[in-house]
Amino acid sequence: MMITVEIVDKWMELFYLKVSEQKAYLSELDTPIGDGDHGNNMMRGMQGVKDSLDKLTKPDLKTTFKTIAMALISKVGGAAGPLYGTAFLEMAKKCDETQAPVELFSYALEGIKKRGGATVGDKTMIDVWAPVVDILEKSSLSVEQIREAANGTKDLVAKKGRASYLGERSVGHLDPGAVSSQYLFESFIEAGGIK
Amino acid sequence: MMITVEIVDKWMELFYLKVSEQKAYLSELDTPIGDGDHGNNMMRGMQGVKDSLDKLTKPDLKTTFKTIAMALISKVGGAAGPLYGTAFLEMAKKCDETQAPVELFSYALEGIKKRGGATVGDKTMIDVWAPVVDILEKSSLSVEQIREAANGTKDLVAKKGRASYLGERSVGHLDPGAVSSQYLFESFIEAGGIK
Amino acid sequence: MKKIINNPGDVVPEMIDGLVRAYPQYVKQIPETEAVVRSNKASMDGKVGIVSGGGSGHEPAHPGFVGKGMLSAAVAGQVFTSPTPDQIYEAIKAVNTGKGVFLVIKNYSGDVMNFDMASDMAELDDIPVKSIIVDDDIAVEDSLYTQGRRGVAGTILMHKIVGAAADQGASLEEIEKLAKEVLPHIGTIAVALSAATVPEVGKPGFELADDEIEYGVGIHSEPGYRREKIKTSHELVEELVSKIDSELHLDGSHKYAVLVNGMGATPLMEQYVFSHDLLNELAERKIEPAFMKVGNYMTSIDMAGISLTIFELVDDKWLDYLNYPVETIAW
Amino acid sequence: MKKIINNPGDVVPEMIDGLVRAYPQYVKQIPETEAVVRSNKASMDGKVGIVSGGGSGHEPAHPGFVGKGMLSAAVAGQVFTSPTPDQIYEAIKAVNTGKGVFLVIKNYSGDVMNFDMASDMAELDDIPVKSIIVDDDIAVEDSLYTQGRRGVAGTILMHKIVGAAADQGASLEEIEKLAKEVLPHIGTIAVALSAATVPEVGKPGFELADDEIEYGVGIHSEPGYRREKIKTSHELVEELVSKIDSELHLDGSHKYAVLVNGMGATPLMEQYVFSHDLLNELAERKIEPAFMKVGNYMTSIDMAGISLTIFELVDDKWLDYLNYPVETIAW
Ligand SMILES: Nc1ncnc2c1ncn2[C@@H]1O[C@H](COP(=O)(O)OP(=O)(O)O)[C@@H](O)[C@H]1O
Ligand SMILES: Nc1ncnc2c1ncn2[C@@H]1O[C@H](COP(=O)(O)OP(=O)(O)O)[C@@H](O)[C@H]1O
Ligand SMILES: [Mg+2]
Ligand SMILES: [Mg+2]
Ligand SMILES: [Mg+2]
Ligand SMILES: [Mg+2]
Repeated sequence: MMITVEIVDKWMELFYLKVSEQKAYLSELDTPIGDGDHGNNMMRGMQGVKDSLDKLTKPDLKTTFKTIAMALISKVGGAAGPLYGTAFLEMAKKCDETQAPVELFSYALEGIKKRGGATVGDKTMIDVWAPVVDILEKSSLSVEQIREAANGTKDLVAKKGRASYLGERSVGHLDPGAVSSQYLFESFIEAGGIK
Repeated sequence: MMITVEIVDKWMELFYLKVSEQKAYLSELDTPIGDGDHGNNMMRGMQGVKDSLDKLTKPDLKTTFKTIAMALISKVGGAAGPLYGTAFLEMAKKCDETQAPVELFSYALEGIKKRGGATVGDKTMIDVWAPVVDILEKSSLSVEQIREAANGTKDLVAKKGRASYLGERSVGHLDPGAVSSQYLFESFIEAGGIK
Repeated sequence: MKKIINNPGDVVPEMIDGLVRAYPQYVKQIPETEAVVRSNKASMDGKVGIVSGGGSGHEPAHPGFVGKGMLSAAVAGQVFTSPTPDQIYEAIKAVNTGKGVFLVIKNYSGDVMNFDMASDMAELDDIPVKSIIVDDDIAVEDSLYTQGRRGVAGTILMHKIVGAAADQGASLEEIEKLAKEVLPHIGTIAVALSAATVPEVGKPGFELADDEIEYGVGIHSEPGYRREKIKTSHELVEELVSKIDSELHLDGSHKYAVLVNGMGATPLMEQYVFSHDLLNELAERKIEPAFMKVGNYMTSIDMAGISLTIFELVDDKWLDYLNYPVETIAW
Repeated sequence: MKKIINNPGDVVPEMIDGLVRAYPQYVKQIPETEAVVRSNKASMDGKVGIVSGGGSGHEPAHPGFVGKGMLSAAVAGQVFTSPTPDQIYEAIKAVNTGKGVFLVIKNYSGDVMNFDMASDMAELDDIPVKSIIVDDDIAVEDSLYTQGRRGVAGTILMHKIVGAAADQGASLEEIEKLAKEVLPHIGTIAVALSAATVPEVGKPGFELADDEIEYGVGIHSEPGYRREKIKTSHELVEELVSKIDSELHLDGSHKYAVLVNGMGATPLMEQYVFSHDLLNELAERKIEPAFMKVGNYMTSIDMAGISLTIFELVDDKWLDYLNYPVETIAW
């Protein structure tokens, strides 16, 4: 399965809907170990993505990815903006070379790691992105696997982002960015991104 | 009955005790129609009076009145300080001429009126001082008469002082300065100031 | 009551001590008083002294406005209680350099009487003293037969005007004349979201429900003219401006200075949002302020709320006075 | 939540609008952004530009510190949310006069990443950009393997230092060197009496009982290191000073600057009482601050509390920089 403009459009549409539905929940997750704005941030970003994509007429894949990246970068702010933005920017850079999800997501993950300096196990969105890439390298990807990855952040001690100020006290809480990333990949599956 | 240094000493001692006992009540009266400090103000003042009088050795009446006045003026502040202070300053000025309570109180009352620009019926301490002088001009003075005067301020609309900002809404509340004046004259009777 | 204090009875002396020691370049304490005077003594030479003050709890007023170009001294009373005449008298003596002393008094019976007694004392020393009684709070009905209006945040503008004139060498008579001319052109009105808690009292001066506000409250939690459900900033602005309008008769062809004043617990965030709505409201009346300030200037301890002061600049010189440089902690 | 606002989502643009229109003599808005830049353009000519900013809710930080001698521009994000790179990039372009631009960033992952992306963009335009990441909050354990320490009120002192150096003609490299030298000598720690309420959230970031305080909270209601019953000002000072002491090793033979910073809802009355106790505590260690400021500089919306910043003045020039005159709304 190769990523196409149609899949990306559908993907963003579904992700937009999930973020709208879960906005309050994402902010709630961000309250005990963050500053309670992750839902608002993602909603602002996805509204921007929707508005920008709506303005495009027959864009190619690269333009689509770049448009998403720029909308996220210029609307989200906070930590999530540059991270999701960088992810899509990296995919824009590489999508002429390859349209394979696993390869694009892998470039995106490298971008996220570089941008934020975090690594696997730091209780961030990386703890969903990294397993997703790992799984895709070997086989297909299921909603259950994604959820399992996101839920796994509950037991971790935060090392990066606001939650890290809590140290050990961050254990027992889901990472909000991991959960929004879970929605992102669930939407990707629903959009038909995985064969 | 003429006022003597001994009577004034006793008078101030008793007034000090009454103010100590009723400090919270006086401030409470000052809350709905003022700023809730009348008890604290009077306590600060009477503490000052006590401390200053304790330092005097064999003072004459004039020195005693002046000492009380200066202590009140320099310790109370607010509206009550200059008013009570002026009252005792006027008595100091005139006590060489006369030691009759009615005459001294009458001079004090004129001082209060001049200092504050209020008159009878404005719901102030004057509504105790004026009846006290009136009564003494005709006969003796009883605790009941003093209390009646103070209670009478309940029905008045405040025209001067902080309570005046409330206008009609000041009706139904006792004037705190009238009540502290009630204590002042009650103490005077208890000190043996009235034959 | 949750406050960063020690003994509630020690708040005033401790606060004054903290202030003068934090800012020795601007102010020093007059020994054995709670009055502060300019550190820059030379700046007072040959000039009329300007003394103000009142009860504490309005910080940075009044000690924060002491310095070259503004007040010469400020006297701090107990919380919400006028200072005593002996302290005011000490301040008068400390700033008199032979040109006389001008007192800026807020219209409360306590303040008026205590400052009066202090000027009586100063006159016995042959120090010429004149004064203005500021009564800018238009929430209260004006009347000769009552206490009249309260002095509130507009007082700060009076300090600035007379302070600048004094620094420029105006005589005591000229300053009195100026103050009298300025006074009727200043109008202030407030809205409160919560009342102040006097440390020695320990509970708020009045209670407002979680969704209630009160228009027209004074800076000592004096009651206002109406209580209602919380409104948007835009609606609050409409109410307050219309009240001031009916008093000052706002006119697009005139010049105005504007002071948006936080009452103590209201953050600048809200004060700037309020300013945004205010400037829109004024623009609809073709008014663009010639001078504006936003911040905590005349507070009411930890009251939440805002007061709005509008000052018609009838004389262009008044604008120069407002812009005249000062050396103070808080202007 | 009782606040003087309109739509909670409009707080930031309305606040910035109110601010720039109230103070056109100091700042103007960069079109289509929530960034403000000096009105006095000439003051930036031939100088390194200084840009700071971050999430809103810390007013007067950061726009209140824009002006000759301090920041060249400030970028305001959503409440408690870092601004986006495009806005920061616009600010960089607006202040670059050919000498390059220096960024003062508070150490939050969002701020660091967004400012980083903005400097990447600027570098594509051949604008030289350098930066300092301020991490003065000693409440948090310092570690290379985590996010490290937060940037809080000490950031204001960094603004002042690099702003003065830039105004005096320092090069971008000199400013970077200066900022790096200064940074380890600034330590801040806070105590909270209540948490901030983000308008779009509508309830406080955490709950403290009526008699509880929390030491070490951050400026976005990040949790602190200990909760306990309310203490006297004197005891709070002891705790905070001893924490800073164990970090900066206070020494009577060194020079210090001190910033007592109100978090938004704590009145100056309490800040001055705290200062009184602080100055006594420092005097016991034979320290009399060479420079001190007390007031609301880096707030956390309507949080009640105080932060204490101590800055060791290792170089006498640093004191000159702190005293160097500026033209800003809020310094
Ligand atoms: N350095 C980092 N690397 C990767 N992810 C990060 C990093 N810092 C934060 N995150 C992610 O960002 C999420 C928080 O995003 P958000 O709440 O929108 O931003 P902010 O923390 O600025 O309020 C976290 O839950 C985490 O997943
Ligand atoms: N102009 C006045 N003339 C006479 N009495 C007055 C006047 N103003 C106030 N008072 C008296 O002072 C009392 C209030 O005193 P206090 O609470 O100590 O001062 P403040 O009002 O300054 O807080 C009032 O209850 C009233 O009796
Ligand atoms: Mg967040
Ligand atoms: Mg009173
Ligand atoms: Mg009082
Ligand atoms: Mg955030």
